[in-house]
Amino acid sequence: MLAETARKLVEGKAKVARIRELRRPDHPTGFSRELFAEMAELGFTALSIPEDFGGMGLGLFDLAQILESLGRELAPEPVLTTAVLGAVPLLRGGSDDQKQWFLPSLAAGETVVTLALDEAGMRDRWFSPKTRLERSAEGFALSGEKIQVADALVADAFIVTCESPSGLALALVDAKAPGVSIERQFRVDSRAVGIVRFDGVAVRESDLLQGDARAILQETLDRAAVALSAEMLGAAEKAFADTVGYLKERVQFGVPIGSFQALQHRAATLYCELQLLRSAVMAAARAADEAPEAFPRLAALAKATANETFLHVAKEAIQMHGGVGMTDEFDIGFYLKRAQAAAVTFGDTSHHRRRWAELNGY
Amino acid sequence: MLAETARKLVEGKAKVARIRELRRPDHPTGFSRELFAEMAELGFTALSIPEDFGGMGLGLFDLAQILESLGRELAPEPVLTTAVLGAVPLLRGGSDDQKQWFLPSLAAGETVVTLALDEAGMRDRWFSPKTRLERSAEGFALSGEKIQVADALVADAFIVTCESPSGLALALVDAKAPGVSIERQFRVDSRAVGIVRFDGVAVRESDLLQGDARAILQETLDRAAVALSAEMLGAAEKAFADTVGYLKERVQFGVPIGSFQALQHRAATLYCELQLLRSAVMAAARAADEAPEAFPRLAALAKATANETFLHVAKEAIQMHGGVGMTDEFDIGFYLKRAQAAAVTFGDTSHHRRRWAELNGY
Amino acid sequence: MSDLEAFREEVRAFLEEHAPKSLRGTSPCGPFDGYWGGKKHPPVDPDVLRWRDVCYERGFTAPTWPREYGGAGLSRKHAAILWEEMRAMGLPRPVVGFGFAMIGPTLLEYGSEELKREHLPKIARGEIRWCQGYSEPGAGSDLANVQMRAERDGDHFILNGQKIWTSHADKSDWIFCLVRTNSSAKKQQGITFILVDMETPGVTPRKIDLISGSSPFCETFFENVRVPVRNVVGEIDKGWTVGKALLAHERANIGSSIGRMPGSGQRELVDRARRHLAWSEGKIEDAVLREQIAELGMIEEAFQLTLDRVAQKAQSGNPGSESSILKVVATELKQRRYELGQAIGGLQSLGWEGPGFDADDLAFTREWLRSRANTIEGGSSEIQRNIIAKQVLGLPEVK
Amino acid sequence: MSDLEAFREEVRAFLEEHAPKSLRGTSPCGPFDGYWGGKKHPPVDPDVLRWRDVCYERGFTAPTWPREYGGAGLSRKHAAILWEEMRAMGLPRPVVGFGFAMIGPTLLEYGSEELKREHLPKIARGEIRWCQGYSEPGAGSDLANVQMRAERDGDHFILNGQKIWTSHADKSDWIFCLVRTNSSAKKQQGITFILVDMETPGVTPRKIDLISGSSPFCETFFENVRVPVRNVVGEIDKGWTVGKALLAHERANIGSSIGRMPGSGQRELVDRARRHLAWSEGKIEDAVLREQIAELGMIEEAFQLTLDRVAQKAQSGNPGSESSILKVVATELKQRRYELGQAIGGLQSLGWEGPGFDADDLAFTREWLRSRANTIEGGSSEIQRNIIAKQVLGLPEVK
Repeated sequence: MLAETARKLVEGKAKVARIRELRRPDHPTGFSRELFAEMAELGFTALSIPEDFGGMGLGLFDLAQILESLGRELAPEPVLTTAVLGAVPLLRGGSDDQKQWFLPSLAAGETVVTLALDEAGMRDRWFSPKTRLERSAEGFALSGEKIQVADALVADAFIVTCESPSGLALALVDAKAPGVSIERQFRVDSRAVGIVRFDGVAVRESDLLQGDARAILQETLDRAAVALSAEMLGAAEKAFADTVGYLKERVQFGVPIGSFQALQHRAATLYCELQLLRSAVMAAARAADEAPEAFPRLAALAKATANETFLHVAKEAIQMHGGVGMTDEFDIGFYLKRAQAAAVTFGDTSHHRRRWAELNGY
Repeated sequence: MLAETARKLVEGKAKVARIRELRRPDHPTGFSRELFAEMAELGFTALSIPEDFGGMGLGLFDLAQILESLGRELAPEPVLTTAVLGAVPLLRGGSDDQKQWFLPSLAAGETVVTLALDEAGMRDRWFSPKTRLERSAEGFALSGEKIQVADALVADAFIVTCESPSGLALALVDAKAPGVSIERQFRVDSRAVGIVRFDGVAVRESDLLQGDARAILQETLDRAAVALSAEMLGAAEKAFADTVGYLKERVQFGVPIGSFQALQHRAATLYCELQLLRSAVMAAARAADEAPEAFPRLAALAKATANETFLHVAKEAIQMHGGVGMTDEFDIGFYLKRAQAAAVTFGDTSHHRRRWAELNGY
Repeated sequence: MSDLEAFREEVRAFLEEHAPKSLRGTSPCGPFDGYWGGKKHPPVDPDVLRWRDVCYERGFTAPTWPREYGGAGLSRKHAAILWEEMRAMGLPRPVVGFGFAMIGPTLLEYGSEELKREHLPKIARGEIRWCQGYSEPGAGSDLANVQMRAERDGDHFILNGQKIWTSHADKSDWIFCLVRTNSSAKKQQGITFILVDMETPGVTPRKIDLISGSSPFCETFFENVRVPVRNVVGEIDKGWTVGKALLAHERANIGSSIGRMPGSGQRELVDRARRHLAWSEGKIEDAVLREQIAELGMIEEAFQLTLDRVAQKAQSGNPGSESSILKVVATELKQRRYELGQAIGGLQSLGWEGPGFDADDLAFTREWLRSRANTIEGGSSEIQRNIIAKQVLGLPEVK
Repeated sequence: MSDLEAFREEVRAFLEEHAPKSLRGTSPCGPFDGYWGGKKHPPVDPDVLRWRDVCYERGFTAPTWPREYGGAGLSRKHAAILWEEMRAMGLPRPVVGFGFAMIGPTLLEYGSEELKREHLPKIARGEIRWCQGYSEPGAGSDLANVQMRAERDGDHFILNGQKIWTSHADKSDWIFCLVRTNSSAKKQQGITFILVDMETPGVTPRKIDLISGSSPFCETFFENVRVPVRNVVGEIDKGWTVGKALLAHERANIGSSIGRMPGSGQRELVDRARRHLAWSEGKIEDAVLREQIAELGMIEEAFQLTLDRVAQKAQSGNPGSESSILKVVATELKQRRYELGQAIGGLQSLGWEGPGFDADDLAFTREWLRSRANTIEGGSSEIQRNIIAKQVLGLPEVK
């Protein structure tokens, strides 16, 4: 139901073509505030937050379907950011105060909390950040630089992975705190990510998430990987559908190019890959809610499959569109750009294969 | 010239179909003694042995062309064995006596000397054999077990890689020496390889090859890899040519199946790969004679390319032949079997890629 | 308690009481693992026959078939529970074979009442073993290019020609064939689907050796074979419709038979890696091979999840074009798995027989070779991709 | 001393004396790296013009062309020595561009004496820059589907229509076009190859942005453009023959321009690995990426060896169907190389502009995207595979 609503919403108001507007360097957010408000009103941000905190108490399976719909048109509104990168660590490690403060307003789409995760040269060594949390007179001081932080420009607070005297820690830092500076980055997929610098930012003990930071981070990453995979599934399916449509309509040598067997076989191969991807994403999302012991393995499966399939589809989509597919006037190129960006976010294929091997005991 | 002669010889007397005869468990040698004698008479075994020792003094480039011709019909006669596995270590490390004794008769095709190289579980760690050469009253005693030794059944002597008190050594051992036992193995490609066991075989100091054993072994392996690549090139080209012929002649749905674009494109891809393989093999063989500094790198290139291309061609050849390609009555299956065997002999693809990376400084 | 839960209880009680102890834990309960039946079957363990009999009694050898034909009249969901419970106890299906997977469902859909009554109970009891007479030497993927002639002679047809890839023809009692009854009609027309008793004079099967060695395949020759007209399934000259429906059953079986053992392909590769590769700290040292195993392991899992998804979607009805997707993915995955297994095995992957190779390696070599046929038989990958392109994606006919 | 050796000495002496010091060591001497000439060229370093002049004097800007058209009348072997020696000194070719690579050779083969005398010397001196008017929006790979009309009006044609992918049209002085002079004839007939001065009223180029950003490509619109009939190359209505010959020159250039710098692709990947990956003991730690670099490095080397082999085989004559092989391999290799480079770059591979990305990464992103066009432009990989299948392998026409 909600997924259908989401699909209608993006098809009505958020076709991929709007990226040409959103990507302009002077665009303040890189997404549409109005549309995000509408999404929040429809419940997209509240969906997976417990009812106690003003949410709808549904699981990742339902969220994944929303994200899949948004992914079809590459909608950059920060639904994944708030519902996963912000909400999951808070739900798992937030104090009662933090939960009460943040979760209802995340659910309402009024606040954006994001994860300040990646660092230059870090690759997938997320559990060994260079960002340091050191003892200071008032508690702690946080110093370091995070890159490509999702929705950094609009974030109200960051959950920052850092190395504390007692190991990995997750610090919740207000975006306006003294010592925090944010710089917009321009990425190939036009998502408005940013560099976030922490220069001796004061952090209190109570700002740190509680519990096993490694476990919280791992679960956040797994859920983020599956959520992103769902977005990628939608995007890959849409790029494929557009390409099949083009194959039927584009005439060369007097026939639709879709009548060429070499292209037919390649399209059939992509279709098979998309079926496997859909199965993997749905199973992983469902496992998050119902089969926690299988979830990490299935998360690796979903993301690795999404990486490979979306990139393959996007490359073939351009090739099958021919010259026009290469022009900025056509939309299909946006899918290739997004495929690459998504493929290296929350773990590339190699990362997830290694993790899969480890979880399967070899 | 000689290559042309070799091609005519195999096409006239040694079509691949004879493997059904040679593979019988009671066949004494696994190849044709008569044909090998004829090959020797034509100079195939003498070709790359220096004139001082009764050879023709030509290089690997010329030998490669002979082997390519033999490869087209998967001829198993021990030309590569004598001209490379036997002759190269003797030329590089043999004493004057050993050279005088063996090389002229290798050139004449009267003697077979082979390399006892591989051991169970060794994979490509050829420089760390488990076969041991230990001091004894009379000199040394050799103990160990070698597997899949090429032409073990007909060998007059073995060059055995072994670990001596002073490191890697190459021992020349008479096949009839007490303590040597040979057992035939039955391999998928019907080549008559064997297990050779050394049970405290007496070895004199003068039986050991002189000089840097590692360097001699490496050069032998590089040359063997290129020689085998040449054989694989011929085999792959023949399997491909047979397949293209079949595509033209086999009619389904009322048209030759070669008119289906999906098959055309795959055939075109194979053809491109074969062009690269030919270039790599020719360049490597030429470098052995003319550019020793480039040779190891090019040897890795030739073998890795041969492994990938021959297997790819052989698999597609079966697929394009359809059901009949799977029957033992058709010859095309022999190429797949040989492709797999050749691909894991003298270094698989991964081995040569790692070696290439190392030689290129990364 | 729902009806399904009640049925599960009932099945458990039945199995607990009747399943021979000696058969428990011996089998994955797949549609082709177990007792194939037929008159030429060599003597078997009496427990196998006892198991067959108790199941047949309850209609459990062919649970979805109507009771009057030897089945139990169960829904697909009920049948799934039955197989699940047998699998949980490691029991084989009581009888297996092409009778259940192919000709049975086809007879139910297209057969005359007479044919159903004659053949279905014998299949259900494993009395009669069936094989398939579709392919011909000149036809290959072009299955409709049927050349085997059937000429009318009163209430008989006289069959002349040759079928190929007739699996287990040498062990079968009956064969279902596509034959040409009208050669002036267009290709797909003029084909008739007919059942032939292999004891009829003039039917001669001959075994085919494959590149992987001996095989269940045969060529079957037909020389003036007299077959009653009443053995036709569906209408004369309209057999292609019947034949195609059966193909969809075949494809679905090929796809699902590969997916029956979750993770088993990956386990096999990891076992092989354990025997042939260096490990350290619980990991395969060779990072390249390790990631390649993971890559295929993931495809396998995604494929199995797809099987589940298709099964849920299609709880009723015939397998559709999904079967083409499953067939392509399953067979190409299997080939890649054997190729990787060969790479892991190194020189030990080359064994054909005799000394220096262990039994696992020898079997693996043969299976590697055999796997090359998977993308050819049962409709080649090329044919399946044509079907997907046209029937699923709606791409236009090749001009 | 052989004639060739003597020529090499002569070239060395010439270069030593005349090549401006400031240009030495600056360029790989490729057919598209250097001074493109033309009337719209922005002002350049006077040394570039001096270098052009001394070379033109000797016929060395277009060494294989006959002397009377501004060349030196050298054989291909002699010309190869000239380029080799320039490359050895890191000198750019004195003038580069489509005039040399495409229209020049085509005029030599098909042009009237008048056209040769008019155009070739200007190309050789870099006075006039050329662009290509082949593709049209509706045509794509079906190049012969030319819709742009040319109607006869006395001794002129009136051109109306649109060309696309006219690289550098905005910087060019002349354009060579395929136009339709007869629309009742079959597709490949009725096409005429004609030369158009871009200053003629009614010719309007417009730049095209690609997914990789701004590009040299343009659309070029023709509205009632009057072109003298004497500008036709070859015969009226027989331009497809001329056009195809030119395509073979284009393909050969695309293939060989990628192969000009042995090992450069691998070096670029290794450099990228040096900046983005962990190393230990002189090796890339990630064994998977390391083998992937080696895999592509090997294809690159084998491709370069193939280029050499083709060059040796075809010392004379036009590039044949080999060019299709080279084009497919070179462009697909290049795409894989950029894909691998992106995998090596990780998050740093996503830079478009601005902070957080260095110049190398930003350029790499654009080149990665740009590389997707390589298998489309200049005859797509699909078209090249059709050519290989039919012309090299002799497979039958698709029915």
